[in-house]
Amino acid sequence: MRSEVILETIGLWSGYGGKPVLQGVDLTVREGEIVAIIGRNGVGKSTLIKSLIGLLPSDKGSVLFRTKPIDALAAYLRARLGIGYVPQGRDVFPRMSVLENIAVGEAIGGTVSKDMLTAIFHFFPILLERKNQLAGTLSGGQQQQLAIGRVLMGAPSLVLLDEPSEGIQPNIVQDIARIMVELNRTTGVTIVFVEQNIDMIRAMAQRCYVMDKGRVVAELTKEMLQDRETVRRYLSV
Amino acid sequence: MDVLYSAFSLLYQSGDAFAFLVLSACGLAVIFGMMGVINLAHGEFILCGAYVSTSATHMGLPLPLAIALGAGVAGLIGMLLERLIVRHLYSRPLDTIVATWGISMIVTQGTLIVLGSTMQGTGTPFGSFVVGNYSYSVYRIVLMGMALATLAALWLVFTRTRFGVLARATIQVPHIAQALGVNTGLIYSLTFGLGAALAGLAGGLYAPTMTLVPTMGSAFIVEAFVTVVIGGADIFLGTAPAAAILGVVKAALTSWQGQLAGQIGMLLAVIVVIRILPRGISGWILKERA
Amino acid sequence: MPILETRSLNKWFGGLHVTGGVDFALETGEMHCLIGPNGAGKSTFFRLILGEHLPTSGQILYNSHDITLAKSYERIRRGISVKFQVPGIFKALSVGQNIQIALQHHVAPAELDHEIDLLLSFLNLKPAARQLAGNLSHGQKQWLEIGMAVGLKPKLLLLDEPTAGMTPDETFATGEMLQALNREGVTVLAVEHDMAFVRQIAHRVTVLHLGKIFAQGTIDEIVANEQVAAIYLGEAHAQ
Amino acid sequence: MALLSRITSILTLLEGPQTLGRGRRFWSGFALVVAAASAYPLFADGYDVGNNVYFFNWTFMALGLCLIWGYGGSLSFGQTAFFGIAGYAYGVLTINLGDAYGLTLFALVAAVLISAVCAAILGYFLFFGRISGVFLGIVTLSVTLVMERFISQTAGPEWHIGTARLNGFNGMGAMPSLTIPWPGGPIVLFPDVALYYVTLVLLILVYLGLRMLVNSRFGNVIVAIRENPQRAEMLGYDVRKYQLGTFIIGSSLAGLSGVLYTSWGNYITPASMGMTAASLPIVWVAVGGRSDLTTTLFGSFLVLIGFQALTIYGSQYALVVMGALLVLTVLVAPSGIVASAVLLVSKRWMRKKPQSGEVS
Amino acid sequence: QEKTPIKLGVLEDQSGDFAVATIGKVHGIQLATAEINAAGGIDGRPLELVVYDTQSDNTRYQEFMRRVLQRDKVDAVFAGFSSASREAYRPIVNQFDGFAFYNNQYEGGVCDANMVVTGAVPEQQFSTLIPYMIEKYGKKVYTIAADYNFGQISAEWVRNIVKEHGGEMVGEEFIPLGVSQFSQTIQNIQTAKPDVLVTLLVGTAQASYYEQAGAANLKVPMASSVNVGQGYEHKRFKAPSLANMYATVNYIEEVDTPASKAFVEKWHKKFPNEPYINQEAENSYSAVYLYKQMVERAKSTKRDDIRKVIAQGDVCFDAPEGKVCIDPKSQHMSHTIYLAHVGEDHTIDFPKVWKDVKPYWLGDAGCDLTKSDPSAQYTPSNPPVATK
Ligand SMILES: Nc1ncnc2c1ncn2[C@@H]1O[C@H](COP(=O)(O)OP(=O)(O)OP(=O)(O)O)[C@@H](O)[C@H]1O
Ligand SMILES: Nc1ncnc2c1ncn2[C@@H]1O[C@H](COP(=O)(O)OP(=O)(O)OP(=O)(O)O)[C@@H](O)[C@H]1O
Ligand SMILES: [Mg+2]
Ligand SMILES: [Mg+2]
Repeated sequence: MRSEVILETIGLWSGYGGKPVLQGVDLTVREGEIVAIIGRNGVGKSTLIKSLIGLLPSDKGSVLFRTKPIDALAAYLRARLGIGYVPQGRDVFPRMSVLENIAVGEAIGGTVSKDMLTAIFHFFPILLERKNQLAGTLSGGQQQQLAIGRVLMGAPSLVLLDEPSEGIQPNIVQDIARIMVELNRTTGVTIVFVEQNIDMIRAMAQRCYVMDKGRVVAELTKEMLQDRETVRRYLSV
Repeated sequence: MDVLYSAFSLLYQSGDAFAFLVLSACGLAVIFGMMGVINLAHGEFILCGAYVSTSATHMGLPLPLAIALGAGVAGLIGMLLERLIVRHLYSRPLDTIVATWGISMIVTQGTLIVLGSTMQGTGTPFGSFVVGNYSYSVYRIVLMGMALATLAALWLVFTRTRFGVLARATIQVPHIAQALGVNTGLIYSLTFGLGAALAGLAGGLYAPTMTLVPTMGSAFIVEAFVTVVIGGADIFLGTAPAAAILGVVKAALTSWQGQLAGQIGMLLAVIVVIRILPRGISGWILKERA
Repeated sequence: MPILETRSLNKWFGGLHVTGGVDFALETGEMHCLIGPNGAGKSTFFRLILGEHLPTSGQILYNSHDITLAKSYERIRRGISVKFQVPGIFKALSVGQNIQIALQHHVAPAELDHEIDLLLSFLNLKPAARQLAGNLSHGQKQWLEIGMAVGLKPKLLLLDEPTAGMTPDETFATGEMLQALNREGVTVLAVEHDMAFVRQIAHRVTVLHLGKIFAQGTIDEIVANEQVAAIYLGEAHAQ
Repeated sequence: MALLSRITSILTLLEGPQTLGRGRRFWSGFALVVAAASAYPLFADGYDVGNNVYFFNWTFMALGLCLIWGYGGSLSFGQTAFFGIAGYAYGVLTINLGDAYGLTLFALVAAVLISAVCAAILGYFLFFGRISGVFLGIVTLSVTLVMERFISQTAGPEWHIGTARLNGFNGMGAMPSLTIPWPGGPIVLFPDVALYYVTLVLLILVYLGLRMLVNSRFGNVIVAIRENPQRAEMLGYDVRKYQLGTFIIGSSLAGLSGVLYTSWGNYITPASMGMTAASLPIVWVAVGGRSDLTTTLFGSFLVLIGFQALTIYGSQYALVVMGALLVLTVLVAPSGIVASAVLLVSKRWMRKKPQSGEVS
Repeated sequence: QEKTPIKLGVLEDQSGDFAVATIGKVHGIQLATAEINAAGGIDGRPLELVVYDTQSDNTRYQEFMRRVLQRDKVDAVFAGFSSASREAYRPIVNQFDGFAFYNNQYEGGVCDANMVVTGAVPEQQFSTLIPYMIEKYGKKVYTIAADYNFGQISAEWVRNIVKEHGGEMVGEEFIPLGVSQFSQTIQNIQTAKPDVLVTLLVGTAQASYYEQAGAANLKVPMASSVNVGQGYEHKRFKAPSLANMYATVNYIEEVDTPASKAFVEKWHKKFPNEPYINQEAENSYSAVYLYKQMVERAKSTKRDDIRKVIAQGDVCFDAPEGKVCIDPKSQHMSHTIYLAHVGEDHTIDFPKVWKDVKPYWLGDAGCDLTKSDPSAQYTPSNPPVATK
């Protein structure tokens, strides 16, 4: 199955205040794939994700979405192309209710479907239970679920997840992995996620890029992902 | 009958103070409450509304249209200033104090240079009416009505429209809102513009009743700040009750001990309320609700 | 003798009963893990111990002193220290200064620089010593906060998800560090969702669910508990 | 020996992570500036000397605000309240006590203490009530406005303390200048060379003292509280006490400004506590660069001189230009003009080994 | 060969709150200076003005008073609108032994040899106004006054004069500066039902009173010593909000004498955009001519020499308002006081004129600058202790 390339970076450089963090990242993601990005703390995984969504301007190189360069687009325009983003550290809107948080997510697609809301509440029942609580007072794991639910509301075609399992209880980690895989199968959504949790990587990823010092240093195939020890080794490159 | 008359008089006085506080504060509440920007140029947006509407009236525009025009122009100028200046300062809210202070100086003195030291008033429309021993101005009743209407309109905008949700999201975590597809730049401009337009509206509404000079904005600004502080960050939960409470306090103290007592009483109320409710009335309501 | 004890500790948020009469005892010198579903009330339990929230009812004893109403900083001075779930660091200060502020309590000025160096190399943050803490990556911030908590030389160390965002190897290293501290006499209470880590360090595990103690025991007992599997661990761990 | 090492360890606090400038180059620059300032009256005319004393007077208030706001992170809009309290206290005391026997110096100390006590009372309510951020600014603003309104209406003869009439809006005058008792007849400190040196020495002492304060453990803690009060508390510091301490010190410096100003012009007015006056310290500090004592000091000085010069030469456009400068500064030099200039220059110096992202 | 110029410092508020009433003062000085210079200066020496904008800010007065005296070394200074600004600069004038003209109506009482006051004082305006009003409209008087020295001391004068003339105070209310909303005050006045309302409102915010009272149909005859003559409210507000206002002024541009008409004409020729020529503008204009005369007669610009001339008691000038003279005891000025009456359409007529009204109070109370210089400000409730 060789489908269209949905996301591609060519020699991407980016960083903060003149200090380069990404130093020529090349990667390619095809429509409908689930790709993991792994690497130690501080190698630039989050920086990469932020450059993809456009919160960080790229200094050199290029980001292509469906073969069109999107470097010049502001983040909100990229989002409107159908790219969803779940940040590391959740960043829910603290003084807004759960429902209102989810409502903001609608901005991406523009078309609001009641079904999607029902689906989200089905995946994450706690959100329904707490729908009027201020998001800032949710527990850490609840916030993470909200952040994921929020992004799904816009029915994106590509989702960028930055450490989605962080702070989530084990069985829900498994649930999230299952949900994402199921969504991927049913809606064809492409998923790129940064992760440290071996089980989550193995449960979700079809392919995996390994980063070190701002570069992609290895790529793990589906077969290599079968082996827990291999993944473990690469996680600590 | 006398009881009714004095009840009406108390209602009228409190309502009058209430209207002044609400109309002064709304624009500030939007800009400060929503965006966290301390806008020291608030008074100058009021000035803008007042001058534009008065000039328009002099040119023959009917008063309601002239006032709307004043609000509109103030709003547009607000959006412009947001684009040019305020936009760059959201990450440093306290620096906005300096920037807006600068804007305020430019506008006040610029008005003096360009338009002279004063502008001729248009006179208050609608005449007066008598209840019991007192005669009252009809226009003040209109002002009270406008204060209520403004509150209602704002409430609708911020709770019943998508704009309200997106505006609050943008202000709380701007980069995430952006990454979720919200045109945060536009939202900021619109919110700031709305605040400025509300200030302009206050200016337009009060212009017929006041001296028109380049420094007239300062007559509003203390009251506006006090109301917003007592109200807390949320406009509807805060500003309206704060204005109501302060209106009564002020009217009562003024009729009892004169204007100075009214003024000082109001400022002391700030300190007392803040001591009891550090996050204002709305902070208290929200906490109770959560 | 327990270093920390709570007696029917209750906390309500409005109509939400978040901590429901918790009777909990932490033995001195113990390494104890607190696990439980999201929203079980683990972080809230920590905040109660630290005085960030005051309990609706109940008592907290530390070394047999009643500290239920003590101010947070008083509790810290008695020897408690904490790493929060969301990293709390001094963003606009350098990494070195962050550590300094934690150390200056009890380290003589002459030794301060040396001690800071030691701790930083231990945290793998030496190269970032002069960088602003706010510019660290998420994982590095976690390390820094652990460093500050450890730097206080506490008797009781509270850690809320210390290894979130760490790779398995780093997680393991963190575990070893904690074990070393524990050998020096530090009591550790950690909230974690990473069972490998829990298995590595915990002498005892407490499961919190809906604000109440749901189960308590060794990690093997807990993992074997089907109810815990149902509410929390899911199938992967229920071997 | 122990004493010596004690002293050196205190002196090392003169530089540290919380202050810009260290090492030989900085201190020789400092010595140069001090020398130039000391030599200045030899070359300048009486007007310039007196005028500079006037500028010096305000910088204490700016330094105080720099401490409270820049270092402590609490925006106080109420420096002028303490300025006014101390100014009036000085007036009341000296009018009643006279200027013999160094009583004006006693009045100076007493007036500053009075403002410190007032700051302690207000600060207690603020910080122990956990008010912070913008609200702190607005409450302190309200306080100074209340003071202004109140004093403004004390015109009547019933408003007097001893023989000193408060005199309402018109302001209180006729208090003696600071006077140093001297064997050959007391030295009256008119805005002149003598006062220049006294004020300069005070300024240098306060500046160096504050440098040591912010680089001390206390300083570390107050910047930590600015960054993250919760974390600071969780490191065992009583946040409120540190905030209160900072507030008292900063406000007393405003008080010192108030006394010096009152003595300088033999006059104090409620307008010194009004809205405009209250905003000015914030403007000075923000424009200079609030994150550092040195930039604040030079920045305030520059703004004061610049605004006065503009008023002299700018005719009716002065206020417009001032406003535009403020806006531009905030936009172009976010950390203040002086701080930005220093950074720019030091970048030039450091070009060989670029170290962006690090704090110097 | 040019003779060295005589330098005059001018410190007036050309921006900020007070600008409305004070820009004209600078123009008045400039007009007089231009005329004098065109006519050959003072003893052949041209006048040179050093003008600073004090921005309605007391501290600017302090800065610039030092500057004009110490740096610019001016021979005399023309300075100040608000009493606070005068009090701010007075210690500095004293310290440098300067010579300052305060060309402004005020609450009175400044007994200071370094000062000449050309503005009107309460006794000049109230001893004329109040009896007239009581006689014409009735005995019940209500005062609203700005809540500061000027307002309070003026109100005290009103109170005393009302009592002297058998009137009765039925209310007195002080309004903080900057207050712009008057509903409650209007109602209080309606409750008291006065025959005469004395309005001593200061500043642009307080002037809003008239519009609001008009809108509430409050029709009590009004009397004022500040309004109309200073802030020309009748020009700025739409008729008829100031209708039936009586103000005692020592000059306004409507004064209908040949001298005044000529004055207004030459003024507008030089400053075509001037919104209004108020009494302070005229005072400032006259002050320059008075200074010219003093210097010419003293043949010196030294203050001591000039004061010897003043002490002769005949320094007078035919001002646009009529003849004015400096009183040697208090160094204040006599005035022609016009009773200006504002009509329904805001036109002005003058039902009464008092000639040569003296600033008597200070001298009577014991201030005699020819003998001693206390450099103080007194009030009726705090008079000078008579010189021994
Ligand atoms: N805002 C910032 N300003 C300056 N430098 C930054 C900033 N954010 C991150 N960095 C630096 O960029 C590098 C990469 O950070 P990034 O957040 O991308 O790491 P990461 O791979 O996501 O790590 P983690 O697993 O800890 O989240 C780090 O060295 C970090 O110090
Ligand atoms: N201030 C508050 N107001 C209202 N509800 C709150 C507040 N703080 C916490 N809660 C609620 O209390 C419950 C417990 O939260 P807590 O943060 O203690 O959970 P946790 O066990 O730490 O979960 P996680 O593993 O997800 O971090 C949650 O349901 C949360 O929504
Ligand atoms: Mg990351
Ligand atoms: Mg938690």
